[in-house]
Amino acid sequence: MNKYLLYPGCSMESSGRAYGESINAIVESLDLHFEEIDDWNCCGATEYLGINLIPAYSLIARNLALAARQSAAQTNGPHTVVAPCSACYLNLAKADYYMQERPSLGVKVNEALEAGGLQYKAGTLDVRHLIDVLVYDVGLETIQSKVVRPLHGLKVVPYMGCMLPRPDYQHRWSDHEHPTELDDLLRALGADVIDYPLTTSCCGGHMTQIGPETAFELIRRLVADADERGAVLMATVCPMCQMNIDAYQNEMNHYFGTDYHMPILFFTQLMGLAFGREPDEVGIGLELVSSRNALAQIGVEVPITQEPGAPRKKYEGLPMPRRWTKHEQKEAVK
Amino acid sequence: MPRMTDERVRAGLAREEDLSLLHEVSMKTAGVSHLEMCIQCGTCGGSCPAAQDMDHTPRMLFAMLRAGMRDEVLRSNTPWICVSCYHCVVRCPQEVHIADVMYTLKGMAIHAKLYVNSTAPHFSQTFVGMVETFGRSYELGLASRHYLRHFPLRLPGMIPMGFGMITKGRMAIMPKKIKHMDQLKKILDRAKQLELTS
Amino acid sequence: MTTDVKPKFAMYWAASCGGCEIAVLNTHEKILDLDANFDVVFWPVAMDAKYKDVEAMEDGSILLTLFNGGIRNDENEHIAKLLRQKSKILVSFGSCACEGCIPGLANLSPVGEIVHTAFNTITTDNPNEIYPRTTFDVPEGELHIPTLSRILRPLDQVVDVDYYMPGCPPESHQIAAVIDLVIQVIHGEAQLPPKGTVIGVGNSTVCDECPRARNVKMIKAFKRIQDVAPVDPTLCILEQGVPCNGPATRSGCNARCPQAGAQCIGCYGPAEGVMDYGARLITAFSSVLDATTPEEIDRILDGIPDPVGQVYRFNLAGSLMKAAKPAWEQG
Amino acid sequence: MSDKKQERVGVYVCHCGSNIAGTVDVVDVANWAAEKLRHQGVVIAREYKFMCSSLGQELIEKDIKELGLTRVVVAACSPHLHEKTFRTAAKKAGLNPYLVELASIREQVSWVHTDKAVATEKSKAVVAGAVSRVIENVPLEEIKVPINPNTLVVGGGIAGIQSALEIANAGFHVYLVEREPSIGGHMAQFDKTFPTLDCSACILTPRMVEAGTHPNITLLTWSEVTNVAGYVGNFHVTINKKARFLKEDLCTGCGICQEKCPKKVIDEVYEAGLGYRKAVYTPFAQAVPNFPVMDKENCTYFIKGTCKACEKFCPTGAIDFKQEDQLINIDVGNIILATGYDLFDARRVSNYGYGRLPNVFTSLEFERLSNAAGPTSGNIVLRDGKTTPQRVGIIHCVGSRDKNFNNYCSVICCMQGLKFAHLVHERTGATVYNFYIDMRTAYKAYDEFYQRVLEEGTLFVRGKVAEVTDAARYDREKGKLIIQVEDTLAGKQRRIPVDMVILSSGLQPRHDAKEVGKLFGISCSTDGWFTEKHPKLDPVATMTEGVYIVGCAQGPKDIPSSVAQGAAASARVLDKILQKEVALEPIKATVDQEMCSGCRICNSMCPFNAIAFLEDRMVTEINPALCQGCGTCVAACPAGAISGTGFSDEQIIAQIDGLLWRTLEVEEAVAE
Amino acid sequence: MNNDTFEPTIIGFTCNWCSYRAADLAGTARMKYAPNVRLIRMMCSGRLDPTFVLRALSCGADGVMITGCHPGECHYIEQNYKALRRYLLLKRVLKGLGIEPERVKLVWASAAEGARFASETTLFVEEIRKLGPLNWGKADNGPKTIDHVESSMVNRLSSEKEVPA
Repeated sequence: MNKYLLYPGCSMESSGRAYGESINAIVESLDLHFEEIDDWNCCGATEYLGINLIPAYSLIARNLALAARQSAAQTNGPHTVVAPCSACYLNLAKADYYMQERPSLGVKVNEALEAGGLQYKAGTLDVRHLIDVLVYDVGLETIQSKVVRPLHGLKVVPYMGCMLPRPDYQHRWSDHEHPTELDDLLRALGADVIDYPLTTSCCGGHMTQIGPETAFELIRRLVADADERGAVLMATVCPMCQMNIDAYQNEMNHYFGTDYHMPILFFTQLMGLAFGREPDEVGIGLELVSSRNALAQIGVEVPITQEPGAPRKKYEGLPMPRRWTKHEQKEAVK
Repeated sequence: MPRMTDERVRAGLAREEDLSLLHEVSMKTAGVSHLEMCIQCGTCGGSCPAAQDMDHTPRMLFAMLRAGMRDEVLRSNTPWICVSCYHCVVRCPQEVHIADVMYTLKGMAIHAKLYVNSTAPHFSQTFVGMVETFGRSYELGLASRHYLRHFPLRLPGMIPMGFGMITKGRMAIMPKKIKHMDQLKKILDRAKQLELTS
Repeated sequence: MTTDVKPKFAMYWAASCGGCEIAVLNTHEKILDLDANFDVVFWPVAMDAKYKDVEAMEDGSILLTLFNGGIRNDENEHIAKLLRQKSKILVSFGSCACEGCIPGLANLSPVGEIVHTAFNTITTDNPNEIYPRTTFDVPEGELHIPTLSRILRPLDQVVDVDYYMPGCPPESHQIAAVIDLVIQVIHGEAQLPPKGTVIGVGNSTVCDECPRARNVKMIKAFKRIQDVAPVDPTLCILEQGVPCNGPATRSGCNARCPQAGAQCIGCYGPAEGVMDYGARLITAFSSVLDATTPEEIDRILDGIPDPVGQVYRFNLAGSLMKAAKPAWEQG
Repeated sequence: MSDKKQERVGVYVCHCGSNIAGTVDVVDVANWAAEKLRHQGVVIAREYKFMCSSLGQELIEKDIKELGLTRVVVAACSPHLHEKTFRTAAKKAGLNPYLVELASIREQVSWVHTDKAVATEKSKAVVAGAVSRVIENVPLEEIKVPINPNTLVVGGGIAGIQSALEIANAGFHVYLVEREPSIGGHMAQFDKTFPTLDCSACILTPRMVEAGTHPNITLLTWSEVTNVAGYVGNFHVTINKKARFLKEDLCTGCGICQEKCPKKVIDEVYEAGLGYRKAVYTPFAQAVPNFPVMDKENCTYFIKGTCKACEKFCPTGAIDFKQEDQLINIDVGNIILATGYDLFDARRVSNYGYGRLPNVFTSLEFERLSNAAGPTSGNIVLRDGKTTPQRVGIIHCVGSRDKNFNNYCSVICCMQGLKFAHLVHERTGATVYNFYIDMRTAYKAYDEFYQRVLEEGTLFVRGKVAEVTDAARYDREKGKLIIQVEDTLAGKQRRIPVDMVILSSGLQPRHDAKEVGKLFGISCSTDGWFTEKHPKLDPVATMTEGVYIVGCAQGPKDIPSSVAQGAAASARVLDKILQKEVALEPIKATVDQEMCSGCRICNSMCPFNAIAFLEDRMVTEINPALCQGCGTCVAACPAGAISGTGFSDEQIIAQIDGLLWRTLEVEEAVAE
Repeated sequence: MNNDTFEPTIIGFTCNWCSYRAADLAGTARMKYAPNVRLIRMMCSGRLDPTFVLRALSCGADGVMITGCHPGECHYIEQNYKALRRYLLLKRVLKGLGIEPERVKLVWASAAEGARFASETTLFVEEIRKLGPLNWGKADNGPKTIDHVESSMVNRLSSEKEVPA
């Protein structure tokens, strides 16, 4: 099944335009069919939930209801809603989950939907994030097979953000703290992926709007650690993260008197490039912190030759505990 | 009986008036909050990336809920600092739906008009207002309106960014509006009534 | 018993298909013994007779009555009571009389819907929606047709029954054996079994007579027999994933269906002393499921599209619940 | 049922002081029973203040004798409290004890309801149910089976060793089976033991030696139980003695083979992955028995077909590469399981970074690190093998008291954490932080130890550590491990840079506990620990007669408790052995082989292998001694050919009818 | 029938080792719960024969509560799984007979979960109260005339489509 319902989310046409464009650029080469939910509305981000419970969940549920209706209207229509935006993904998944965990909520929300001639039975649809679909449905092998311009030598930190791997109601991710899905995908593109302990730390979310100081500190931690580890580029899966780190980096520098220059791109943009698309086709240049220098490193098509390197000196220390196999890790997460 | 509460809440049997502040919050929270299960271990406060800016750690807030300190809790800036990163939620050994409790507290604070010294409630309301008019969020309007009102001085510092965003077409000048705004409105109005009667 | 005057024999069909009569005829020359030893006084399907003749008979004057068919209307009920009164030995004959059989499945629906289905569906073109009336005036006077009762009842829910002989229909060789027995009794060469005995059957269930290989069954999916290709001719059918009612069904038919390569559908009813046939099948089927999670179990159970039809095909009217809620609640 | 002769039933309603009478009109219940249930054969119905008192019992005995009662119903407390009492009373009066039924109107009525009318009504229903049920009861006799005096102890940790020694010293034979090459268990890996700090090896090895040399103990190490058949008093056990690839009778334990073996392997078991061993090895110096085993997976000879260094150098020619596993069959009367625990895998708490951050250690790793016989000869150093830590953080409750991992307290971690704090302080003088949720030191001399560690200046932070990271925010954090935690007493989030983190990991059931449980016919709790017969009053027995559980197999516990349980189980076993025979509850299932069609539906129903299919006669048979009486097969039989004593269909159906007043309707019918 | 005044009669099956002890614990702890459930003790939930449930429902019970040890916690190792399988098939049959499957509920309760036992019982009673009385087969079984049937049919049909006058 490579047919999915798409919930783009508001940012896709605005702040996250590069994301939207790059997604369009890669889908057909991966034989994915995204069918936009007709007349979808805003998921309420993190704001609406803070005002009223039922309205917030009704707002979200309207989208699910529309999606379910759209899927029911066609013979074996798609049952998976794909959200490229982490916040949207979380809100949709959360509504679907809580309406089941607490039936009385489900009843009320449906009463509200009724007023609009809609209804949604929680659990009817699968809510998944784009990268989940790419890694687990399309598969890394397929992705790798499409790579014509490997990102060899591109030192990138994978930044998952917080709302994607958590709370993870349906156990879709390898780990809550250090999920490896993005790492694996970037490696499949040939990139030089740096282990990034802050991969699921927060970018500040809406705090850039309501408490900038708090947000700036969070942004600083992320950018500083990435820089410390020698990254020239951050790759993200979330428009909010991209927006905060990209658009507010300059202000953050002002605030702390630092001078970081850490471009951040959507992983789909990197996929596009690796698949041989031209920068402008995948929205390169829309970022405020320019990625020109970073990308220059892969602009050339010569394969990077591995230096033989000095002979490994004998390790005298105590042995490390055995690393988990992917399987063991999956088991353990259950 | 904590488990009792969970099950009564799940079954919609419990009524608000016979619940303590703790259980009231529990009931107003999406899902089953497990709030009464908190063992005050501090995992949440320890995990929080923004804790240093909070006047109370989440854990302490829960203790205050138990103590019935309604006003102090609703005056706290903690829920407004929460960035909903869910670190606390996945780490909580008692499966307390911390982030959602924070949403509940925001809502309660706004209704009680108790939380004043931040721009956050206004931001939320501006945002909600926007969504209720257009059905979509609208960053430029939001950002500019919000900054004009709260950080007029910092707006200049923002201009290059805002300008950049616009010239790069990353902020629509005009908001998008959904087709069936009427339908959405009906749903939300009904939902608001339900909220009151809940 | 004296033999100079032949004892009287009667057979009657109520709500049934007539298959039981055919089964009796299927006893071939045995039917002659019947004739030789009995004076057949009442057998609507075989000979002409009037109810009033029976009413005129002396109570208990009929030695043996084989009553087949369930009680679906007031006529059935009337004749059942009448024959009880007139007979020494009343045998509940065949699945319909014993446990309701296929006609008993009508107990899933209210009478209204049954009539509607019968008189106004694809099978019957009835544009003006004319339904039969119980009373109808004609020049000759008022005509009556029997009145349907709310649910179909097996014979013993209406009158006291001496013996039961299940089967749809009872196997001819079993009927022959029973006839022999009664004849022996007449000649004082044998004793009648205790009242209430189920006669003409084995004392176990179909598996006992089934030659197929039996192992400890565990299955991952239920299938329809036509979807099992090819059906292993030697292996237990249930083990091949086909819901076979054999384990719970009274033996006596020599496992006819399984021998012929089809699953047992349970026409011989429950084994001795079993209170509810369906319950036995529920445990039988659930015992072979190779699954532990509710989801997995439900997935397998989806392979039984019509659970009631599966476990109560012949037994609904004779089961503990007797009928479905709509049938009870009508009117 | 109708033609059955009328039973003579006596009904006795207990006041239980005011416990029942306070909420239930007991007089009304008694009178009602006498009148409304007369048609069922109730000839007498009395109420009495305390039926369980000797006077109350005499009342029943008297009626049985004088009124010739054939059935007795006592409406009082839960059968779990006084069923035995009243059955014994009936027996004294010459009535089969199984013709007595208890109707619980205290736990199930008076204590849980408030409205007197409603409670009285419900009590009547409960009594009606019991009466119709008891009429269907049949006399039962206990089954007696002889006891084989030999005992099997599985697991050679301290608990198992204790059990074995107790029984052996009493003069009975014990088979002690151990999966590893040596007995000793986890205790052999420890350095010091809390709270006394005496050296683990010093107190353990004498016991190991005693067990190894005891004339009444057959030691089977490097062996595993593969099959268990039979039942209490008569278990038939099959044990797989894995090939050691050396002749035990020739080996002197000189150790030359390990010295010469060229193959170095990380020792995942004894050294907790922190040290090395050879491919042929005895896990540690004081191992019992002290002859080595060859680890086939890693032995160069078995991999490449060449080497045989050990064989060349062995002075007694004990090495035997052709040796094969051998199956040993033994008969025993009782079994004690002392299979111990696994350490919680700290890699699961990914926010603590174990396995990713080199200087995060588990408790077991630290035990080896601080052990003089360990890989660093007792030097507490970082993963690099040389640097001594300046600042050390010890995290409690790792994987315990956490719904994401194990939702129980592992009991020993607090004391273990304190022990570590002391050792670090003593050996390195480093600054030590202990991070705890609650400090649990509830046992003799434990809290004193806590005091001592406080005195030593260990810093305590009350808070469950949120994360351990190497992502520095400030310069002072660079190159360190940062422990991020809320100091819940200060109400502030803190980031504490340290050099070494020790995770006081919890205990969890053996990874194969479920299979082992199946093998021995006992069950596991949701957490996976073996389930005891009664959590308070019978902690070492199990639901399966003749199988006992001791030590951490039953739940997390410290050394003293494990030893105590080992001894307790032995006492229970000796009691059985000395009785020479054992009585089994007569609640059993039986097959009417006339009706059995041999469909074999029931064959998969019994986890105790009590059901056997007789191929020759194509029918199923149930072994009454193996049958535990759960009744699952009774309910499963499609032919209704299996019946269960004590809980027969007739009894239960009758009780349903009674509870639903059906028996009264019958009466009205009778009246008409 | 007014469902608020309706007091359901419920038969509860408990296993000797977990749920019955849970009930005892609820008693010992004096936890109050709805009095509508009358318990029957069996050795194990695996003993539950669907016949018992059908008997109860056909003899005046409005609901049946089946309780046993938590999966994996069964004192007979795994018998409660067998109960679960029967229960799931039984529910499907009941549904086919037009009986709300919710009238039969399976509840896991360990010996330590007195509170759970109490609350689950109260919950179940409320659920059954909502469903209303079952009183199976109580309605009279007298013959009904086809005229009556027909008129009722006509009404029914007329609501569906125009009947030619």
